[in-house]
Formats: sequence, structure tokens, C-alpha cells
Amino acid sequence: MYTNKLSVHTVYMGMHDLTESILREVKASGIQSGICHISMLHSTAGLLICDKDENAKTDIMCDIERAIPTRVDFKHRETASDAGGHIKTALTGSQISLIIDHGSLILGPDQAVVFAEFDGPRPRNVIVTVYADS
Amino acid sequence: MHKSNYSNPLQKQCLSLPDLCDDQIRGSVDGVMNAIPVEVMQKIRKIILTGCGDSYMAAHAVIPAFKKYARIFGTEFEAMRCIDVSRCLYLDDQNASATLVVAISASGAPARISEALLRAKHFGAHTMAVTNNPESGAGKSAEYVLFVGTPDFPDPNPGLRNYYASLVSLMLFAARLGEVKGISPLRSVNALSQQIREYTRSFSAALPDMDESMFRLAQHWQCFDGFDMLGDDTDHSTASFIAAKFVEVSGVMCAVCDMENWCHVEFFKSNPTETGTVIVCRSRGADLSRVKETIHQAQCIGRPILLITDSDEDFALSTSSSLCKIPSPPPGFEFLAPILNYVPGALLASYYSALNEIAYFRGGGVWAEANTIRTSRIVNA
Amino acid sequence: MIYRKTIRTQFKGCPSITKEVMDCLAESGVQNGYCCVMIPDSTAALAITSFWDKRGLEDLTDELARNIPTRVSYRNQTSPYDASGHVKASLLSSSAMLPVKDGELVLGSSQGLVYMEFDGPRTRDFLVMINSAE
Amino acid sequence: MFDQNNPKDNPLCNQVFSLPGMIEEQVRICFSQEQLENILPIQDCFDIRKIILTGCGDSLAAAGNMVPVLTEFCDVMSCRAIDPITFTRFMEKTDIGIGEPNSPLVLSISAGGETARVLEVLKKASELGAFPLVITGNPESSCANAAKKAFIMKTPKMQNDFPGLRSYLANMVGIVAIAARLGLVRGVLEPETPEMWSQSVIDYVKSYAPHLESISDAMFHLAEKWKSFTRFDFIADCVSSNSALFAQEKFYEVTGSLGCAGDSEDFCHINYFVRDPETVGTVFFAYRDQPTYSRIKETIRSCVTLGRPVLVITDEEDDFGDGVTRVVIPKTPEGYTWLRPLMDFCPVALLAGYISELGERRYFHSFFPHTYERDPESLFFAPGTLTLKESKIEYIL
Repeated sequence: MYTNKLSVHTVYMGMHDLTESILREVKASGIQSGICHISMLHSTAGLLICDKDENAKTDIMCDIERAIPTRVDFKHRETASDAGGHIKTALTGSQISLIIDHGSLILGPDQAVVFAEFDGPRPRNVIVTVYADS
Repeated sequence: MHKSNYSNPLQKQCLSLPDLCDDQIRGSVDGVMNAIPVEVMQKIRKIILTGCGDSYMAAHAVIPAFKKYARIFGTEFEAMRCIDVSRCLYLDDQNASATLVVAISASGAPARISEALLRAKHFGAHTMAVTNNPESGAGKSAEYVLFVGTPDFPDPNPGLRNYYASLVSLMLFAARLGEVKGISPLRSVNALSQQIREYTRSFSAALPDMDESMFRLAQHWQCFDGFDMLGDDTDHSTASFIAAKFVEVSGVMCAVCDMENWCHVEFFKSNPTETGTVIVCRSRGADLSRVKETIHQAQCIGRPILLITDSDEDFALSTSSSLCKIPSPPPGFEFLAPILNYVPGALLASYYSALNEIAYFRGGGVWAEANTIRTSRIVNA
Repeated sequence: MIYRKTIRTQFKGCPSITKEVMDCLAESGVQNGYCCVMIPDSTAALAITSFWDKRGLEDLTDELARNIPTRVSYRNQTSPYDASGHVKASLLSSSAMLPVKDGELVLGSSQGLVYMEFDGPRTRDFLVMINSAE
Repeated sequence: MFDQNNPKDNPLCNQVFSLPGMIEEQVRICFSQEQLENILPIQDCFDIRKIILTGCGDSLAAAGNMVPVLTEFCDVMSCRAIDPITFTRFMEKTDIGIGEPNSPLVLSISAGGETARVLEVLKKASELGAFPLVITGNPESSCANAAKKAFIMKTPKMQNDFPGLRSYLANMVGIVAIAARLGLVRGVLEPETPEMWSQSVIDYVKSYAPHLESISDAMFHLAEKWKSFTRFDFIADCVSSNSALFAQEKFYEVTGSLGCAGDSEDFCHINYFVRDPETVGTVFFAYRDQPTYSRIKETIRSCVTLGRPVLVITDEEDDFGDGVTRVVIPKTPEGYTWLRPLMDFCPVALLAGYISELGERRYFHSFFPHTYERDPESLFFAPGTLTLKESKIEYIL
């Protein structure tokens, strides 16, 4: 088992591509076959696997915002983006598990692991844990 | 065998109705006008009518009059058994103040009547007793009293004149309600009074024949030990009333049923040829085709039938069946039928009792002592 | 180790089950490894989100209901709550995998495991699997 | 003829004893998710504002028994059982509904599906734009075709189940299943309630099994005393008045007796005065949880004083005084009083069966209860006599 913490400096409603950093962590773990588990420890952000294209990522964030608009009349009384962020987080999820084979993540050529910021800008943490096959 | 030898209180009451009519209408109109203040009546949207024994039948029989005179969208008129009103009725605050609970009892004495009124009051409903005795328990328990003012009669039991009085008073009350709520034209009470007078008068000419033929039929049916009374809708009230009179004056057991269920169930009673079958129906009744079929089904097993109707239709009656033709209510006032269409049945009951020399209400003794109508415990809501 | 836990949910309730999962972890004695939580029902979901403010969770149910209305015209005819619950459940997740480090679940301070009931009240089970990976 | 060695071999008795054994299968059929979803799609469930139940004879009693369940758990504005001829011939459009689609739900029962009057009910409801639904055993029948939906009972078959106690129970279970469906879909009941209900129905019906033998013995002894009676009064209040109605009907069917069903108050005003009280079998349904219980007890005492032979069916170890035969039926579980009518007809059904046997009476005045052979002399089933299926279809709108 290998684990490390990544820091992400986000912008408001940013879609930050973590794929390269995660590939680095997998390599650093030295594990050839197993599971890579990525989780972020916040409740107003999400982890997604999506297209790496910038426009595609922007579209996704726009549609998330359209589904859960940052409105002013949430029951939770903090900032609107905080209240809305909690809901977006619940929808997008906070963690991803990926398969490692031959020392590398199995990901499609257009896929990216993306940190979706629903509030921000903020310093954010992502935990990468790599488990070897027993 | 002389009819006059078998003259009896119930029969005399029947024959007294035409004479009672004018006095009764006067009493009822007076009672209706003084019962409930206009501003209270205007707020009433739901009426629950109740009574014990034949008064419950009266409650049921006057519903069409309320629908005719006082129905608009959102109003409701309903007959409920007294035991259900007194023990099971629930009204929420919102609806109670627009609800009027009417308890019918000539004597006003039954415990259950007072209980029903008190329960309705408890839930905040308006209450009215329809009674001939304002000083009675019912009169005192109710917020308002419709005093029917029925003149005394030498032998007033069983209360046939009271039944007439209750029906007439409630129908006039319905007309009054329609007037004050602006649903029916002004002077509806007067117009209805006139129709009641005419309808009752039309019976006065027919009564001697009716009396004669029912006396004759009673001789044929004298030995029967069970009767079926059939009618649909308000004719069911009439059938029930006739059954109640039979029980009261003779103690003979009677079943009451609508046409349809009779064909399914009561039809299978044993001794069909000795089970008197009284059918009440109306010329304008929507059930005419079913009445004819029922008569057919009954005659197939030899049931002796008395058909009480104002219809000229051919009912294919067999020789063992009898027809008692009664006057029709004035056109447009068919709902008046229940105020009088029980008369032949009541006459039959009276002669059945007289010919068999049976005491009304079994003649006191244990029958009077064991009955708990007045002494029943009143339970608070 | 696999634990089966039972909870009684309220109509549209969303109780936190973080404490129950932590209890399982303590009982297992695992120091490093992972913890997988799973819900074996199709009208409920598991969300990782902020659980401090009950009103925030109401916001989440409101927004889900707005996006996935409890319609009368679903093809699934069991009941409206059942039908819309299936859709909601598939948009959210029925499982979560959390790293375990030094005997603790790796969770952010505002994160919690929330059981999302889309029907209810019901008696529900969830499964907790904890494995050691040194 | 009656076999002294085997007094329990009669159709009513055999059916009563078969009920605990059939209930599981009947509940499975009635609570079938597939069938319920088909007859009551979610959209239709939400259209229903009022419910009207109808049926002829004991079907109306079955319907009336289940009115409280529909009223309490289905979030409807009103629910009433109305006899079919009143519904078709005397109720105007405004008496029934205000023209909203699929409302009221007009729930009619016809086991054979060919009863003319029920067909008439369904046709009228259909024409009014209401929601005609029939509970029937025959999916090919006229009623099944005329209704918008047909709820098929598929009651497990048994030899000699006529007159039908099993179908009576089945119809009530069917209405319970409909109530569970409506309540669940409309968000009144919890998702697990239908399952709890179906289990509670099974448990309650089965709870009779250990008591049937002793109830049956008691009824047999009573039948020995009552075998020559030809007049009966059945007195009950509230929902139990439907059980009284059912009892009255069975007594007509298998003993040919004159019977009346009444409430504890009105009885005191009318049938109290029936003569020769010592030969009027008088049956009370007396349950302490009913608000009229004190009145029922008064009326029981009146009857005893008059010298009437009295049977009291109750679920209480209460003392009704001397001169009363009491039969105690199993209690319903807390919050489930609506289960009671599913089975509280059993004692009277047994009594009717035994009186028929001991009094050597015929079923429907025509059939010998053991062989089911029809007396060739009987006029009751002669061709052209019965009008139940042939009655003319006619209704007012």
C-alpha cells in the first residue's frame, strides 16, 4: 500500500486535470498490478472521470450548474456556492478507483481524472492510495 | 265479516290524514318559520338527518326534497342512523359550523336522540330537533327546535300521524332553506304547501276503497307468519315504515329489501306461498323494469304480492297477487310520494293485527319494562 | 472482514452513517488498508458530503426532487417514490471506498457518509468491508 | 341426509375449516405486484378522489366491511358502499362525482362476472367517466369486459364451495390489497406496509385454526336448540353491521329462514316487538372497541329479559350475564381491528350450516347439501325464474 497527498490550487468553478500527477504517484508507488484509489477530502468539490478537452470540461461544469443552480434560497445558511456545492458534491462523488496494470493506470485515450471545484478558489487536498494485488 | 268490527287505532290514523293535512301544514309552516334564524340557515352547507326507528326512515325519505330545493355545488344532505351519529360522528372545526344535524323524534324522549344532538353540538355543529314536544330531552338538547304542532288524536300510537308530520315539516323546511339561501324561488314554502294539500286531498277520495281492499287482503293474509317489504330509494323508506308498523301492531317479523338484493337473497325464504310480499314503486321510478322482473321472479315461486303503485303499467300480476292503485303526486313533485304511499301498507298491518286480535306493542308488561329506548345511558362525546 | 448493519430510515431521510462505519473499523482492528461501504438497495444511495447541517441535506433532497421529479408517469409502476428513487439512486452512488490510514478513515473534516433514502420509512441494511493492506 | 357420525361434513362447515389453509395462496394472488400495477397504474391512483363500492348480496357486505380500510389509508375524500340499484337507477351525475377523470373509483364485485346489475353499475360508471373496476373470478365475463380494469381473484378451488364463504373472504382480501396499493402509491402507507398487511391477514386468518374446533362444537350444540327456528335477528353496529348482513343472507340461503339485520338502537324501536320472542334466534356482534358497546350490552339484556335465545359473538372475555351463549373469537392485533370482519362470520356460518343439517333444510330451497342434487320439484331454479343475469340493463345518468 502506497499513499500520498496531492495539493491542488483551484479557481472558482475550475475543472483541474489531475491525470499527470496521478500517473506520477502510480509510478512512484512501484506497484505493477493493483488498484489506485483517488479521493478528495472536501464537501464542495467533486472528482470526475471525463473528457480531457477544455471545452468539454467547461460544458460539464455548465450543465452541473444548470442542474443545481447556485441559488440564494437554499436552506443551508452559508454562502450560496457553499450550499450548492454540497449538493453537487453528492452528485459527482468524491472518490474514484482505477485499475493498475503493468505499472500504469487503465484510462481511455481521451479520459482524464478531473478535480471539479464548486466553490473556491481554495487550496484542496487529494489523497492517492495504491493497493497492490495480494 | 264486518270491517267496522275491526276498526282500530292505526286504521283510524290512516283515515284521519286528509283531515289532519290543513292543521299539520299550518303547524309545520309555523314551526319552519320559527326554527332557525335566517342568517344561520344561510350558512348551512351540510345537513345530517337522523332519527330512531321509523324516524330514520323519514330522514331518508326527505333527502330528495332537500336536493330539489336547496342543492348547489358543495352542499350535502345525508341520512345517518342515530347510533352512528351519537357514537361515531366526527366533524372537524372547519366544517362543523356549516353543518346542521337534524334529529327527528315526535316524542323527543329517546336517549339516543338527545345523545346524537349533544355529540353534534360538542363538535360545533348546529343542531335542530324536529319534534312535537319542545320540552322533551330532544327539545332541550338541541340548539333549535322545529315544533311540528301535530294536533292530538285519541289513539296516537303507533305514530303514523307523526310520521306524516315529520315528512311534511322536513320537506317544508327544505323549501324554506332553498328560499333563504336564494337557491329556490321565494314563496316555495307556500307553493309546496299547496301541493301537499292537493296530494293529500287526492287520497281522501281514494281512502274508502283502499280501506276496503286492504281489509279484504288482510283476511287472505291473516295466517301468514312473515312478510317481505320491497322498495328502492325512498320507496325503501316506505317499505321500511310499513314493516315497522306491522311489527309494532302485530309482532309479525318483516324483512325489508331493495328489488335487486331481494332477488339474490330474500327470494330463497321457505314457505313462499305464505310469505306476504309488499312491493312499493312509483310510476316515474327508474326501477320500473326491475320491479316487473322482481314480480315475475316472485310469482314463479308462488309468492302472494301486494303491489302499491300509482303506475298504470302492466305488471303481469297473477291471480294470487293484488294491486293497490294510489293517487300520483302532482307532476314535478314526485318526491312527495313518501308522505302518503305507506297508507295501504299501514291499513293492511292494522287489519292483520285486528283480525288476529294481537295487542299493539304486545300489550305492556315485560315488553314495556325491558325496553331501554328512554332509559338507555347517554354517553358523552 | 464484512459487517452488515441495519438502520431504520425515515421517509426521504438522510442519516449519517459515518459513526457506524468508524465503529466497524475500530472493531476490525485494521490500521492500514481500505474500507468499502455498500448499499444493497436500488432506491437509496450513499453520498459523501457535508453532514453538519441538516438543512444542507434537505437542500440535497430538494434539488434531487427538482431534477428527478416524483412523476406519476414512470414506466416502473411500483410506486412513485420507488420509481423516482431508482433514477436518483443510479445518479448517485451505492458504494464508497475509503482509504484507512493509522486506524482512521481518510475523510475530510466536513465529509461524512450519508445514507440517502429515496423511499422509506424502511428497515435498511448496508455492508462494510474492511481489508488490511500494509 | 344428515350423517350423525360426521356432523361437520356440510359445505359451510367444510369451507370455514378450509379458510386458514387457503389464505396464503389467496393473499399471494391478491397482493401480486404485477396484477395490482396493471389494474391501478400510478397515474390512475392519483386521479381517484372518491371511492364507491357496490355488489349484490354478500358482495355488498364484503365491500362494506372494507370501507374503513379504504377510508383510513387511501387519502380519499370519501368512501361509501352503495347498493347497486341505488347507484344505477337513482343516483344522478351530481350525486356521484363532478366529472373529473377516473373519479370516483367504482369498485364492484361479481364473482361470476355475469350479474346484470353489476354490469349495469360498470356501464354507468364508464359512461360518467368514472373508474369502473370489477373484482371477479372470471376474466372473460361481461363485467370484466365492461370494466376499465378487472381484478381477477383466482380463488383456490374447492369442491362444494356454494354458497361461497371462500369467495367472500377472497373479495375482502382483494379490497385490502387495493387499499394497500392506493395507500402506498399516494404516499400514505410505508413501502413495507403492503407486506406487513399481507402477513397480518395470513396470521389473523390462521389464528382461527386452533379455535375452530371448539367454536364449531359450541355452534353445533346451539344448532340443536335452534334447529326449528325460522326467524332470526342479527344485531351489530358500525362496520360489524356488514357481518350481520352477511349472516342474515346465509341464513336465508341455507335455512330459508326469515332474517333481519339491524343496529343496537333501531332494534329497540322495531324488531324488539316481534312476537314469540322465545323462538327468534338473536345474534349479536359485540366488540368492546366499538363506541356502541355499552348500547349493545343494554340491548342484549333487553333480549334476555324478553326471553329471546341470544348468541353473542365477541372477542372479549366479558360477562354478558345469564341466558347468553357466548362465542369468543381471536382478537385482532393492536391497530388492526379492520382484520376482524375477514373472519367474524365464521361462527354464524357454522351455525347456519348446522341448523340446515339438523333441521333437514335445503340450500337455496332446492339443493340437498350433501349431494348438491337439486330437488326436481323445486320451483326456485325452474327455467325462466331467476332474473339475476337476464335483468334488463338500464340506468339514469
